[in-house]
Amino acid sequence: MTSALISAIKRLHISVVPQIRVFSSNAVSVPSADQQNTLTVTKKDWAFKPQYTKPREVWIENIDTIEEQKLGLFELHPSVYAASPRIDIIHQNVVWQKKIRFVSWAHTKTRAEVRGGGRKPWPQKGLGRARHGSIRSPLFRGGGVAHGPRSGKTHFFMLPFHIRLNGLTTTLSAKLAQDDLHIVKDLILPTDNPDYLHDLIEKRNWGPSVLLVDDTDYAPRNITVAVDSIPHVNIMPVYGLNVFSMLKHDTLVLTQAAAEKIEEQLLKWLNADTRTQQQAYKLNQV
Amino acid sequence: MGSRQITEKSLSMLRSLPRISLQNIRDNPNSKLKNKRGRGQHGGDKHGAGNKGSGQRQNFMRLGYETGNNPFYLRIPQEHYYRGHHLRREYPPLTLHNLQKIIDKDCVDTSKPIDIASLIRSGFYNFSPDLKQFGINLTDEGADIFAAKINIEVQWASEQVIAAIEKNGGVITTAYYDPHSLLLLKNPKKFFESGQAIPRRMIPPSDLIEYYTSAKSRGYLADPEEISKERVKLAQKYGYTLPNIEKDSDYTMLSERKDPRQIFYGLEPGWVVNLKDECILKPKDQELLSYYNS
Amino acid sequence: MATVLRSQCAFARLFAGKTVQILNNATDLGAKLGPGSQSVLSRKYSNYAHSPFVTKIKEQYDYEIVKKPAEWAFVKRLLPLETIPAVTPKETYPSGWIPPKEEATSLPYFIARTKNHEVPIYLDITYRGMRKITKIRKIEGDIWMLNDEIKSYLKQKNGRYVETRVHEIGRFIEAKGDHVHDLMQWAYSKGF
Amino acid sequence: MAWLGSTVLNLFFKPAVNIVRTRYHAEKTRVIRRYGYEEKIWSGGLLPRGGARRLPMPEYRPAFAWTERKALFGQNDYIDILGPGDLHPVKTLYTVPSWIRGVSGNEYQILLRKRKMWANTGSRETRPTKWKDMEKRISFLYRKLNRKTKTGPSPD
Repeated sequence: MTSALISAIKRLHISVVPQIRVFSSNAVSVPSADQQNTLTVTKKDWAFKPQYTKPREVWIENIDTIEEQKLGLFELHPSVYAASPRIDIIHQNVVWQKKIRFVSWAHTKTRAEVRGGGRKPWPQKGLGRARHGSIRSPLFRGGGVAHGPRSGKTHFFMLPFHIRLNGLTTTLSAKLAQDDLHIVKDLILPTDNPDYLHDLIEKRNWGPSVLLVDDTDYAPRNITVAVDSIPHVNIMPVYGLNVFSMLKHDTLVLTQAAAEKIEEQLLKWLNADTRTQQQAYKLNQV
Repeated sequence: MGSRQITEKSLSMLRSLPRISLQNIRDNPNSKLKNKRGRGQHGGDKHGAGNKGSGQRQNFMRLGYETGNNPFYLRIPQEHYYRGHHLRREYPPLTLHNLQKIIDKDCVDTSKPIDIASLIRSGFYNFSPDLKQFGINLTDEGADIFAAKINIEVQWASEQVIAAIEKNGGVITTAYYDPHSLLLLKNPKKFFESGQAIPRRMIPPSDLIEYYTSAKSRGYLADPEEISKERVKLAQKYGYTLPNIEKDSDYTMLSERKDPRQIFYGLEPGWVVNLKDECILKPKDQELLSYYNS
Repeated sequence: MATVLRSQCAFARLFAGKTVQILNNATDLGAKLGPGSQSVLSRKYSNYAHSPFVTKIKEQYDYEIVKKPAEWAFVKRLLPLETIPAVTPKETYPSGWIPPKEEATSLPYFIARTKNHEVPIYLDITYRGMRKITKIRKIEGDIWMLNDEIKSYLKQKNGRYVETRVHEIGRFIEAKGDHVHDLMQWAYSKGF
Repeated sequence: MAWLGSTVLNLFFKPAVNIVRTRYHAEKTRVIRRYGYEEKIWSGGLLPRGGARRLPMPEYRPAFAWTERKALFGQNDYIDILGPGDLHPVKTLYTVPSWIRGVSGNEYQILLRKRKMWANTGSRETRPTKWKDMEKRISFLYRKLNRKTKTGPSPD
């Protein structure tokens, strides 16, 4: 395992190509006539500008044809989409997501709860037998269980706010770095046939399982019908996005609006006063 | 390795590594403290509890108990440091240096009057009215570097602080708020969402009347004539020329004061603020008006 | 006055269940007491239990709803800040705080400001003050080059070798000893 | 009386007959112990269960990893960050019963909460035995934690 990892690292040819901006103007979208179809190159003017790391540039793709068409270039904020990939933080987030909802309902009855056993089974003395006070003692067959599991055992805890925030940025960055994050213009399909979606995913090499994220609660009809019959392709609104789902699905497909919404929300929290969010979780808190 | 850029290097390493999934993530090694005592021949020798005695048996005596001696905490006669503690008022300090820093970082707007609500909103000052804390004590640390022209309202201020603010053409007022009003000032949004009418500010308790009516401490109940006299006196005492605020371009801002019954700037007691529909409910009933104006 | 309102609140609580905490100093704008009950302003009862429940609620207090009032600017001033505001350039900064400079981004390494616009250099005191560690956080770019620079700077400043430790994944450098002031000056001189 | 004595004598007196039981080694056969009992422990060699008797192997039925519950596991866990900001993720844990949602604690603390929240549900009247058992357990745990264990994290 270790040697494989080392050889994998050795095979890397890591070099950082300085990202040259083709368009340095501050205009929102610049159509270019370099290729046959018009490309929109979006340069963004963020409220919290990237300071040192350059913004990430991604293609905006389409899904209304099976063949991939690049509709434009899109900039993503590096503090959200190019954060340092921390596997341990991803792990902590996943463990938290599993534990937050886990309740062990395993249950055993104690000697007090097993039916019967109120009478002394035989006299204390004179029989040559061991002394016993109840036939439901843990020593007896059919008796109660000492130190058994008692139901309603929770593993609940609240992961600190900034670790959860970092979990989202880390996972998004890792997905983008591994080419598993794609930005599409919208989720409008020409047909509601699930085979179309199958073919599209196959053709684009988007791993078998795909998570589609839109910024609205209601997605277009065709995609919802198509996604409904494919169990490993799922659709979610932005507020439903989470670390576990991003890792469970091979590919994450964001609409342009969703990517912007995620970026906006995470940048807001990265630059906000979060003292109330950082307070310890209290039961029955609003 | 080509790059020495930390993030870029790790992200480009990820490109050629297998896809991160639920199956191949793990926490850092040794990040979890194992809460188990050692077993076996030597690992489980004394489990770190030492040799014999209360250390090993965990049967510590109760705190202060001296195996039958008259304990130390009972040997010494009581000294009533805390007599009347429940009545004392606390004013958590804010230094002039910190105030200047808040202003330098644009966390508070100097073109508007500054009060405790705006300082809490800046995120650099906090207090809890439920712990008998009655607001800001502006202290003189950094008085020599202070260089902002502000209209500030605090709850307690020393003579040096008043001088430092007035030297720069600013205005300072000391004002009393009862704990309930301070609670509203601490979190106005929460109060507006509760849908209650803004209450009146209470008048200061008897032992504070003197402080808040004296012009020397720039009390909010003091006579304005007296205050302007005291301003000149203080300038002479500390040897600075008092800027004429009547001729200042920000005169309207500098002369803005709250009514002694008012809690928020510009909002009168009795009003209900509806944040959702962005409207204000103002009472017209004579009974209520007379109540809130009393 | 307070007693009447208290009974009114008790009445409201009886029927509305657990409501928002009714503050003792605030009156309820909605309900006005009927002529049968006492006025808001007079009548004190000796005992909470003896004060009567509010019975006839006939009319509401007269009020007006002002939409888009001029006073809304005062309300806006009180609402909490969504994000910590960005700094605007000024001529002088009397407090000694210095804003980050643009030219710092052209260096091969970078120390990002915290969201409160402070340089992330901290002193970590442990073992009852016996161990002091200066920590520089939020480093981007070439951390090893930054480490070399800091080492040579601290050596020149202190006249002796200063041990440092680089945490590449955590993106911080720790220097042995209390060098917060020196490193702050260095960071400001570089424009971070 | 002589005849009576002789008849009584004849009745009870049996002359001793010495029966010699000879068993030659050649005639010895192996004694079959516990005849008719089927040995359940395999003594047929090193390989266990190599013979005809096999234990039933359960048919391999892999769990389907993309049921709706599993595919959307964890949805809305970050709703306080990505959502409008006034909703806590604990409020969206609809699959967990409300009395134990977002609760952490030992058995005693959880039972106290359960009793508090179930007190008004009529559970006390409809399931009196369960209620009594719960009360018994709470009083047992109270005595255990307060009188019989030292302060600190409880063993279970």
